[in-house]
Amino acid sequence: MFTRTPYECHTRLAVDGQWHARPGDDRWARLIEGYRTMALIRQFDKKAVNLQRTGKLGTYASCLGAEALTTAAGQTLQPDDYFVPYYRDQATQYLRGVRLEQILQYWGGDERGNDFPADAPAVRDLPNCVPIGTQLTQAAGVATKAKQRHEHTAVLVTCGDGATSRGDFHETLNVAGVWQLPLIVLVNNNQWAISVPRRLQTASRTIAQKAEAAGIEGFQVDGNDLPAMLDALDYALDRARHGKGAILIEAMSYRLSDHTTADDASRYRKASDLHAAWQREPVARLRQALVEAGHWDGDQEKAWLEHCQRQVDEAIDSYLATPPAPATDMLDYLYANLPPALLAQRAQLEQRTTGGHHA
Amino acid sequence: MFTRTPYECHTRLAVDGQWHARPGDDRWARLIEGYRTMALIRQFDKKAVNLQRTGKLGTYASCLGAEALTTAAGQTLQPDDYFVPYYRDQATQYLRGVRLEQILQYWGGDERGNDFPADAPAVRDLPNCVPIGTQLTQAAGVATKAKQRHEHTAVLVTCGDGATSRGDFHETLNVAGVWQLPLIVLVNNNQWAISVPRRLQTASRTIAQKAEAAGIEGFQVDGNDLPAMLDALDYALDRARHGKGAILIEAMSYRLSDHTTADDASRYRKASDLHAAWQREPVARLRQALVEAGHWDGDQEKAWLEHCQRQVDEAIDSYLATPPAPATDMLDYLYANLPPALLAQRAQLEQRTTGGHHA
Amino acid sequence: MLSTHQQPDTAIPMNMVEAVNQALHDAMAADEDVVVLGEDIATNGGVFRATEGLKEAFGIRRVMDTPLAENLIAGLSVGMATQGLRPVAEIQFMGFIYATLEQLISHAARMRNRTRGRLSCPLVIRAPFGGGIHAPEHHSESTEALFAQIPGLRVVIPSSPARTYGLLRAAIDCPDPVLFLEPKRIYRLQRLPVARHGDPLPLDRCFTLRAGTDVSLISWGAMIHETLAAADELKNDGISAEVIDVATLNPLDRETLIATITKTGRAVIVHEAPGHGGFGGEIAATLASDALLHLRAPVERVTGYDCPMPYFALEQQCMPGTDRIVAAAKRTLEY
Amino acid sequence: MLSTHQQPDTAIPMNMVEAVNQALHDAMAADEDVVVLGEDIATNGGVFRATEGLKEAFGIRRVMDTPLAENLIAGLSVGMATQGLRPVAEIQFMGFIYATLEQLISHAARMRNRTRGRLSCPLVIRAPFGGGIHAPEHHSESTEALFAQIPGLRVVIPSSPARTYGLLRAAIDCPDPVLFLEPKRIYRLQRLPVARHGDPLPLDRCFTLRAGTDVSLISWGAMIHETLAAADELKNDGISAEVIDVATLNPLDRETLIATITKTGRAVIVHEAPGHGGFGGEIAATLASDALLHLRAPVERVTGYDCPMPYFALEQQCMPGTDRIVAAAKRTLEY
Ligand SMILES: Cc1ncc(C[n+]2csc(CCOP(=O)(O)OP(=O)(O)O)c2C)c(N)n1
Ligand SMILES: Cc1ncc(C[n+]2csc(CCOP(=O)(O)OP(=O)(O)O)c2C)c(N)n1
Ligand SMILES: [Mg+2]
Ligand SMILES: [Mg+2]
Repeated sequence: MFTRTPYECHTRLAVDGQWHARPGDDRWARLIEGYRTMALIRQFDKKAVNLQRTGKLGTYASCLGAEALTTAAGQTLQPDDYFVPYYRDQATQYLRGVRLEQILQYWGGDERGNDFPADAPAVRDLPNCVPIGTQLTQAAGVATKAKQRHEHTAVLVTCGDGATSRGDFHETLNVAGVWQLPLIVLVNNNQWAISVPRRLQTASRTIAQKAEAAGIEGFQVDGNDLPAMLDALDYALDRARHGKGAILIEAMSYRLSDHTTADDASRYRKASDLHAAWQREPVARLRQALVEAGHWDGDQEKAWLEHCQRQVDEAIDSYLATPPAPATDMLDYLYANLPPALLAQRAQLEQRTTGGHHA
Repeated sequence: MFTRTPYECHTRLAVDGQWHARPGDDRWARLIEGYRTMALIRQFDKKAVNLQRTGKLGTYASCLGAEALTTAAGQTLQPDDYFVPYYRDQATQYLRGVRLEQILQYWGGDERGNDFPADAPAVRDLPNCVPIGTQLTQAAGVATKAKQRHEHTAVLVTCGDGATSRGDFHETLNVAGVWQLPLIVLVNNNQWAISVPRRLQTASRTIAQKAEAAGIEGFQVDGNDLPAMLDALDYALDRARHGKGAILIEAMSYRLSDHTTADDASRYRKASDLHAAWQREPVARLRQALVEAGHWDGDQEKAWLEHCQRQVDEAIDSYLATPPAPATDMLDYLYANLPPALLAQRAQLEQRTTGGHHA
Repeated sequence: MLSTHQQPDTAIPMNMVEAVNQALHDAMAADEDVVVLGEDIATNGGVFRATEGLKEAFGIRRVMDTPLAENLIAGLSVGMATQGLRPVAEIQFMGFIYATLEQLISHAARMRNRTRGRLSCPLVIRAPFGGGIHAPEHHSESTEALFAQIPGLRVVIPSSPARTYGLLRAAIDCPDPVLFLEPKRIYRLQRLPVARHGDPLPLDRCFTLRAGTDVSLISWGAMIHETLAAADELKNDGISAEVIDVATLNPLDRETLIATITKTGRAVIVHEAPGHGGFGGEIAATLASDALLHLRAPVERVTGYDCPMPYFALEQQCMPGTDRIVAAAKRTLEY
Repeated sequence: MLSTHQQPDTAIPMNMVEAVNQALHDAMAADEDVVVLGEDIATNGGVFRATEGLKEAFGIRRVMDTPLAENLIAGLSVGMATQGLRPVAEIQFMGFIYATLEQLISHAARMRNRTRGRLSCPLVIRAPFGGGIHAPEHHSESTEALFAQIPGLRVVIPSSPARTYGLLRAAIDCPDPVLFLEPKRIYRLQRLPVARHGDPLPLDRCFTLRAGTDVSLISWGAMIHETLAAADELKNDGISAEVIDVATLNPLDRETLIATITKTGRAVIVHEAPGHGGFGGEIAATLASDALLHLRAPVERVTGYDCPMPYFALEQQCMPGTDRIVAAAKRTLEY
């Protein structure tokens, strides 16, 4: 169905939105849904950056350029699969049922952003992971549980190209191979780890080829190409759910933003590189392809963008209107039951932060 | 000159000591020297195990079965190269100028065993490494220094098959690749990590193929075969010394002993497997080959074994006769200069352990 | 002081490592979510035989030999624990536990907190620790203080077969992550009756092993035995020592510690780890702030010297012996 | 108290991160064995710009962007240090330092000891630490106590530009491994004169920042500033506070600490890290044993709560403020 090799990048859409191979009729609905999500997340992301600039959000990691691969992840995961994200997976989290205001809460310095809704597929997903690579071994643990229980589920874990340098990456692929875990490791190879370019991160020709060390399958796919990503993840997750073992997927993308709002990428990368990368960016490319095939038009675009605007604004309003959590939360959720040793601290904290006594 | 692939094991000697390809005339002296070392170390090892059994040594890790690959390492390293060992490299350490009695001291619980002679090539080598895999990143640091100084030297680091599962292994190969370090990673694949067989350690077909993840060269060689090991290490070290980058070598061997004297391998491995492995063992194989070629005979063997006996006994006598180190050594070598904060402790320790006062 | 509601009729004699093994067997039988993982723990039954027979009894899906990677073992455990399993991981020796710290600090101990209770992390990491068995380098550490300061991570150290069984069962049942450190020097010291199905022991209480009035000897782990021996010697000299087994370093049972000092006015804290930055400091600080007026003498700390545990030829010189404990106790009385 | 033999004529105003940068420049210029490595430190000059300009001045053989792996950074540094280089590694945030612990504990801090002086390990690990800059999760930790208890590892924490410069130069010159923790909240607090080529500062002495007679305020790092502010407030109330910057947690300058308590009889120890198991415990324990008779009130510890640093919306509630320090000082006086 599609080429899967570590050395060649599976692509469906040319950079100008021309189809290498047109999808069947039954595929358009999913692509349109995917496009809608990508457009929504792009708006969300832009507004989140602005919120940070106006002091209403903390440091924020933009997902600009990652819309296709993260949306594909959300579209291909089943509700009972497991998702173990890193911090650029806003689209996937959204599709897993994490509310946009929660994503803002998280970056706004509020742990409640990790308390995903009880009725969402995300309810068992792990929270964002900031220490690079540490989510990988955890995902192997989640997959061990899935296998142990004979579930027909898959675990998807993501990380960046930088993360592949950490030992965790190797330890995870290795155990996934030897235990035949239902684990898919999806690398968002956006070419940069903050200021360090991919070529200074590793001498391997591709990241996909690192699968060889663990004796598992690995292949490369165009991460700016939603249909190609859907191919890849459908294939991989399905295999995992059927007990056929772990796969490493390298999704080729480009970090179109600064690393985070605390970063200034112009210090270390050329404007011309960034400009070239914009030519390959996923949202416009997919829109082109849909328009070209007669499945999307200017009116639909306008209406959808207006909808996105409203939806994002509502999320922002809701985020900004949420009263702060009580300071005592920092102790109350640490242990299942507050140990007696912490009672006095809790009382002090409560008194200091509410300024009064409670019954 | 010799086949180097991750998937086929380079061999020179058949298991019965027949030559696949006979060496040139100028090669025999080195092989005979190698044989002598291998025979010596085998005797040494046996006596060390006995010393442990009679309570005169602590837990000891035997190198039975590792004689060829460790001797080859010692023979191919130049004095100004660097060696970063793990704990089964008695032969290499010996050839680097570590005295046999120091090896006993180390296993006898005395740090002075790591204080290698100032005039030995080993003087800058790292000491034995017990925490599995941690020597690897250090070796990359040593290689960085060698490269930084434009030295024409190589760094050889060893580890076991079990160690390849640790993230350190991956991080080391990766940085060696990207920085083109003069680093050779030699894996003593003796098929076991204590009780865990190689197949439960990793799903990769070979360990050599793990080089692919780092974009460096990797190949497999028969670790029971001294001439094959010499080929491999001559090639690899020479390349490294000439700035041509890092190599992973998987030496196929078998741990003929228990893991250490604290272990009982009969709990987890079949007698028949061990028996089969003895058929491939390196010392007899090389003796066969030398005898066969007319370069060794029964008289030489007898004389050499007697020599070994004397040399080992002398080392043991010297080890047993060494007075214990002063207890204050535990503080005196911790910092370059004893911090004032430790003066009182040192005085207490001195008084308690010598029972008296010093001026 | 703690009364353990154990039924003596079911008590059978066990040493400490047998008590670990029995607790694992019983916990796995009682709850199929309990799984065991580590290096050499399945086929080999663990290098100390703590997991012997588990693979045979519960199969390799619940008793897993892992690849050799401690960071992996920790991460696997975190992942499993967030999804409802109760992993009990063995780290072969405490000297090899440091690679687990990132997962423990940044994830295990925080999972419940950072998800505001959505996920939890009920894992147990077991590791043998301490010196005195003539082991090679890195096999004799006591670095419990590293862990005792991690908020959200419980740190538990037993000192007898019965407490080993009761505390390990409690640790496995506990919804919080627990580091369970086993003083290997006394693994096989003596066989004592252990009630298999008694109540689990509390994870935040000291055990008062001996009541006394003149001086409080406070310790944990293997050092409890030198401490009890010191109490015996002191008794011969007419000095009544109270012996407290701290047993849980986090959370710490400050009440019992303050109560004993309120009574005796004198404290000797004993541990194998170096004094500087050791956990004895936390206890001494607690006494100095919360029981200052009751202190009749400076708090004494009898500890290892401020150096890594020496290779075994010198290790006895580094570890506190009964004589040092007795001398310190007498200093508090002569003050 | 310490007199720093600096020549005011060469002093130029710098903030703390500029002082780090200047010290690195000067150390690299003075000794070609000094190399710098870490993530984003070369081309980008470090995420806090602490290494800015080094690559341009000294080239990529001495200023190395590493692959993203902290354990690797530590191991590389150990290897280099054993062979005569003087690596100064940056860990981007203290929250990502835990992967270095195995190398630091098992190797760096022991290399000299286990080789009986044959090899040594003169590395420096620098890391920004502490809260208060509204950073994401894991970017605001203060886990200095983890490190301060590792025998053989020096732990140094500056609190002003001049001490940053002088202590970092001394750390780089030091033949022992040093963890150098930089309180990032005050990286850019103020520009103060720094004498570039003054004598390096001692690595095992407290700094007495203000002399006083009624109570001793003992702290380190960013908290020094709240502590000085508290001393000001107390002064307004007629209370004379002595302010001690501990600066080096290992080895610890017990003499100065005991001397100040001998004088004032009262101590308030202030740190951002949780109290339980925090380094304040070691200091309080020292005072309780070596200065007991001088204590006129219980030793107070003003610290973060016993939880991980909350995400930034609540972090200010967790960090000790001036008000808590003042209140604690008054409690010691009203005792
Ligand atoms: C263990 C650890 N080290 C360092 C950091 C600081 N840091 C945050 S993101 C980042 C780069 C990550 O690059 P990559 O994995 O490629 O992901 P990307 O941000 O490009 O999506 C670094 C070094 C961290 N968060 N965790
Ligand atoms: C980090 C670490 N974990 C665990 C151990 C305990 N241990 C000692 S040797 C060993 C097996 C090593 O196997 P391998 O790397 O194959 O080397 P071999 O002993 O077979 O030569 C283990 C698990 C250790 N020393 N260090
Ligand atoms: Mg990246
Ligand atoms: Mg092995």
